[in-house]
Amino acid sequence: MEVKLPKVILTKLDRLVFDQARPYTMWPLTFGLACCAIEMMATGCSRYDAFERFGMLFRATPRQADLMIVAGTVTKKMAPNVKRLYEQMPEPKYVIAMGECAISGGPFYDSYSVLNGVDEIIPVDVYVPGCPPRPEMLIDAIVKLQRKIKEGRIER
Amino acid sequence: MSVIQKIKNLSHILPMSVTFKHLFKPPITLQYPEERQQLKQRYRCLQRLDVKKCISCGNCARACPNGAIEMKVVGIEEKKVKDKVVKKEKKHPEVYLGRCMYCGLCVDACPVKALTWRNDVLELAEYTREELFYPWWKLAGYEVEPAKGEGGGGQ
Amino acid sequence: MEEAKQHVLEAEQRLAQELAGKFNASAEAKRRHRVEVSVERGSFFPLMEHLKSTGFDHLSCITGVDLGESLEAVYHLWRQGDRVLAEVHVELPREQPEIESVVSLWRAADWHERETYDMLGIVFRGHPDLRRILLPESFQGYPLRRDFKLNPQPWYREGKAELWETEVKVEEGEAGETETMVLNIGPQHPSTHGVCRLVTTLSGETVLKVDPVIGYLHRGIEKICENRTYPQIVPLTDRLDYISAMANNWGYALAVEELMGIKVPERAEYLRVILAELQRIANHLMFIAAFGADLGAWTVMMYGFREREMVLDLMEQVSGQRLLYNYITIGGLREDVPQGWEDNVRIFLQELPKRLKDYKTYFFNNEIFLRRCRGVGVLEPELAIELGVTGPMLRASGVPRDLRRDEPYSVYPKFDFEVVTEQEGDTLARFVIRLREIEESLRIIEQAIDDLPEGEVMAEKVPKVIRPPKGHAYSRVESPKGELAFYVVSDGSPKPYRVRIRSPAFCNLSAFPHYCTGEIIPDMIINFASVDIVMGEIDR
Amino acid sequence: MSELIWSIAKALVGVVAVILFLSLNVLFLTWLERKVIARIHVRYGPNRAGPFGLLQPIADMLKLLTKEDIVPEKADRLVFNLAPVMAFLFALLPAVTIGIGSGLIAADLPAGVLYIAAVSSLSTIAVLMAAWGSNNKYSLLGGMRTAAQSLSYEIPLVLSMLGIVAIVGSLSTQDIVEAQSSAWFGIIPKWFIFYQPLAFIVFLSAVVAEMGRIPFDLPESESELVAGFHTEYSGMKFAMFMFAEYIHFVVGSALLVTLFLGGWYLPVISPLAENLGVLKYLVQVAIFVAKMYVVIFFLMWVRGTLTRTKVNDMLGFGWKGLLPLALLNVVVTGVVLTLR
Repeated sequence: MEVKLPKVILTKLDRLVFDQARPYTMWPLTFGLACCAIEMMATGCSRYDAFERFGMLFRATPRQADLMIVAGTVTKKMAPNVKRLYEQMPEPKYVIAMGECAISGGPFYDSYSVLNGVDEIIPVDVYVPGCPPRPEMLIDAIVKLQRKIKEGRIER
Repeated sequence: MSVIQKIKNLSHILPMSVTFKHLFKPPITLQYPEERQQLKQRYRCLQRLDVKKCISCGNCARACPNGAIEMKVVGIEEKKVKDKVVKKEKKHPEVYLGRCMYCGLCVDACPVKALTWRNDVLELAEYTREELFYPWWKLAGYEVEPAKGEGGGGQ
Repeated sequence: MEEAKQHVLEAEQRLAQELAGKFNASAEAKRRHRVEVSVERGSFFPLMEHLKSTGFDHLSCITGVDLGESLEAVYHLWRQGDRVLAEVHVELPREQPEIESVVSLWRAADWHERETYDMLGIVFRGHPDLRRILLPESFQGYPLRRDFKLNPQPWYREGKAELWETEVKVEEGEAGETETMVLNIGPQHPSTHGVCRLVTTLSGETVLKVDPVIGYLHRGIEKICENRTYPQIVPLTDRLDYISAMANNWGYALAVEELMGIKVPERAEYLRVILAELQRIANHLMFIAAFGADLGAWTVMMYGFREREMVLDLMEQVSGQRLLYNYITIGGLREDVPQGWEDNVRIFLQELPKRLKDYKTYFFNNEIFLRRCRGVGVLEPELAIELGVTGPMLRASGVPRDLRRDEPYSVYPKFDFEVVTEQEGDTLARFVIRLREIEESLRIIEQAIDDLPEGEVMAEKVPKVIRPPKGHAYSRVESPKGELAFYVVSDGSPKPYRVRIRSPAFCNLSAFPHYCTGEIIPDMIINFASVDIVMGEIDR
Repeated sequence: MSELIWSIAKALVGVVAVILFLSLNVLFLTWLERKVIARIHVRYGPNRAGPFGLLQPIADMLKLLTKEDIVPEKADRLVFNLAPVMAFLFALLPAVTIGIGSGLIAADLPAGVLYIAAVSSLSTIAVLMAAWGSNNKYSLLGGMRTAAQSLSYEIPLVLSMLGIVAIVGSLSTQDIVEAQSSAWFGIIPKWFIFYQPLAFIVFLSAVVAEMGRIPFDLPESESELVAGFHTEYSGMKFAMFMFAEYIHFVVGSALLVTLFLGGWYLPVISPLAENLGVLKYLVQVAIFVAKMYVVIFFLMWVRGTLTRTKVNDMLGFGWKGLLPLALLNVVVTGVVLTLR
């Protein structure tokens, strides 16, 4: 389905049209690892309703997802799977590292089985501190990611 | 089970009525970026440092289970003890928010209550890991690092 | 009350004498229904056989401890009849840490022994399937031995992370040869509630065999605990069962308080009960929500979470956090509840039953829902006890066991509540029992909030640096998921020597493969959902 | 010669009109569904993209258009790529015989109902192709479920239409609507839902199953099979499946309106509109669309309420519940018609 157009026009089109549309339909992957996943679910539920309001639909399969919210501790046993899920997602794709564990290993920073931050295996666009972050903080991260996409600052 | 109950169950009329009732209730959603809820008094989101009170004891760094607090030297303090001038390093905590788990042990450990919790910040998300370092001047509420000697740096 | 206690103590003393005479073991009855037995390796198995035949039908936990010179295996057994907990210690030489497996006596020992082997390298002779459970097979060393050191990482780390080889080899039949298909459900799957992986052998849609592969969230909390001081461990316990963090805090605090002999003030005890029961409500609401999501009814999930938010608001008012509180601490509570909190709880107590009425209307007049749950995944009571199942899951099979009543801790004896049971033992029963437990919890909170005494919330004796005397304590609480126990060994230093966590979901999950075969996939999925697992607690 | 050109042009206009009508409705539906479900959940639903989030479907389309198109390495490329296109085309086929006003129909086939019954099962093939081509176990299970489901529900679906066909004596959808366009006492419409309540229930259940919506959304049940047959599809191909699904939704609702709810006829209003000339058609279309949206809203409400059935329950309900009922309905209708 590739449309063959000169690259200049394509990038312009990308900037002007698609980058304005994309922030409103970032479909996240149904992917929870630990504690933060519960707050992620709470964010999606009626009280905050962050995902639907921003046009995000949870997709269970990575093929249809655009956004991966790494919610929880990434262990060394799980890391290859996280990487693989990320690779299975089609471009353009975004990553939010939610919570301390995903940022730096958090409370388990000296453990023998925990990865010190998910950015060691996949590139991260926005980091949300918190253990777990409040739903508002996650929404704030989504807003910041939207801004980043609109301004075309996603490099990949 | 009676036949009537069975038919009632099969028609799903009662579950449908429950959802129908909810259809006309006002949404309970809090539209966050526009609306903000009153955060709870005890909510912990970011430490606040009172530089005037801090005595550089380092209890907070020792109490932290995550090693997220590091005492950074900010200047030399001169003290007069029995007619002698003792030079002492002045240290303030630096918090790495990317590792803090908001358990509150550092604040509990502070003997002079120089470290307290703020409960009004929600916009903490950052684009890079480095921005999650909160040096003492950020914790104390300065926008940029103040010059030496200012704000308790090294009087 | 006192009489009953005396009766229990007598039974314990009798048992201690009997064991000491028969098996060349040193046994003594200790405080709070404990009988401690130390036994030589030679007479270990006959002793266990004897215990089994005298009614110790529940294997609570198997713990391995590295004593330095030698290793030690600790077994906790429970007899419902006269409510005695037996603690069997066996010392094993470090060079050859081998011991007979007790899987033939208690099938619940299966996963416990695998974990002990995984973490400490104790070999259980006669175990049917002794392989690593939490760590991958390629892992070198035994993390919970004392000579295994953690290496804290700096704040930034250069270079690539080391990744573990985690592919599980799955024997798949040759094409055309067999009719079966192996389906990997998880570790990323919408209905595994985290990162559990079910290696399922299917014939068409019928499940022939399920092998849960866990450890994808193994964070080594038990090892980290050895490197933290006692108060620093409290926030870590939050992260075990993150849906019911209060119960975890409490279980750990109880163990340390037992070690130190701290008496918690009355007001703190009442508040702990209120908080734990609120937590139970939150947990069960979350269960209902997740169950609804697994059934494809997102509406139920939304409603469940909506109600749960009310509990979270109450929790946040007292502790300042929504999910992981670090509120119940050693010696009491971190601080007193804020002014007017009791009134907020009362409002909640009035509001929730109204919402629950909607739930009942929704679920019990819903033919599709009833048909999906009724008769699915029947767990017989005998099998349930043998597999070490606890909590609502056991009570749904008609076994009235509840630690709040059987081994009363805190001020639970003062309250009038019922241990709810259901007879069917199927998924529907496991669902209904949670709804009924919510109502029971509401009753307890109502009583507790009315009698809430004034006073301090922190014991006076608690020192700044907590150094419990040498010894060990095993404390059990009824967490929303079942029997949660902490076994804490102290060597007198400010850091614990060993912390062992007996998590209810771990044992409940270990029972799952034994009763779900022969079902079709949708049945297995909701059966799995009805176990109510949290991976943080299972993998630790 | 000119006659041929004329008929081709007419057909083309008809097809374009059908596609336009469906596309607009589908785009609107994706938005409406999310909104309605959100309100059942006591929340707002999409409200960022444009006013009330109305631009949401367009943003979704734009995004899906530009997503990377992944074909799994082990997939059967031809089958895998062909499946979404076929799903899309097969979903369009039954739409051409549904009229939204008297004469406003792309192709008024004399055997319209029969044609619908025949084509609507074609989409199963596309789903099976997708399931097989993906070379994914979840897809395969989803595909097998789809096949079983549409086989079991096709028969009651057709049988329930039989009673109406017997009453009307014609297979054309236009004739069926005409037969319903009168009323007792000018108020109570003579819709077939009143003549054939049993058939209505059977048809409603069967058509929901054919659409693959809750409670019969087993082929793509999220909690069991991740995403069923379209687990491996991304970007535009996934969009085509999604589009096909919603077209099924629209067509099924439209069919329900045509067969049982009197099509574009509404008592009191329709007789008044007869004298309005060309505007008459506008009123007809409005009535039809309004009715269709009532049905659609009902189905959304069902989706917001019910849980998913089990595979064996679903098959049992089809064969042991709906099929005997449909047969009974045919027999009763036959007896009554003979006696009259």
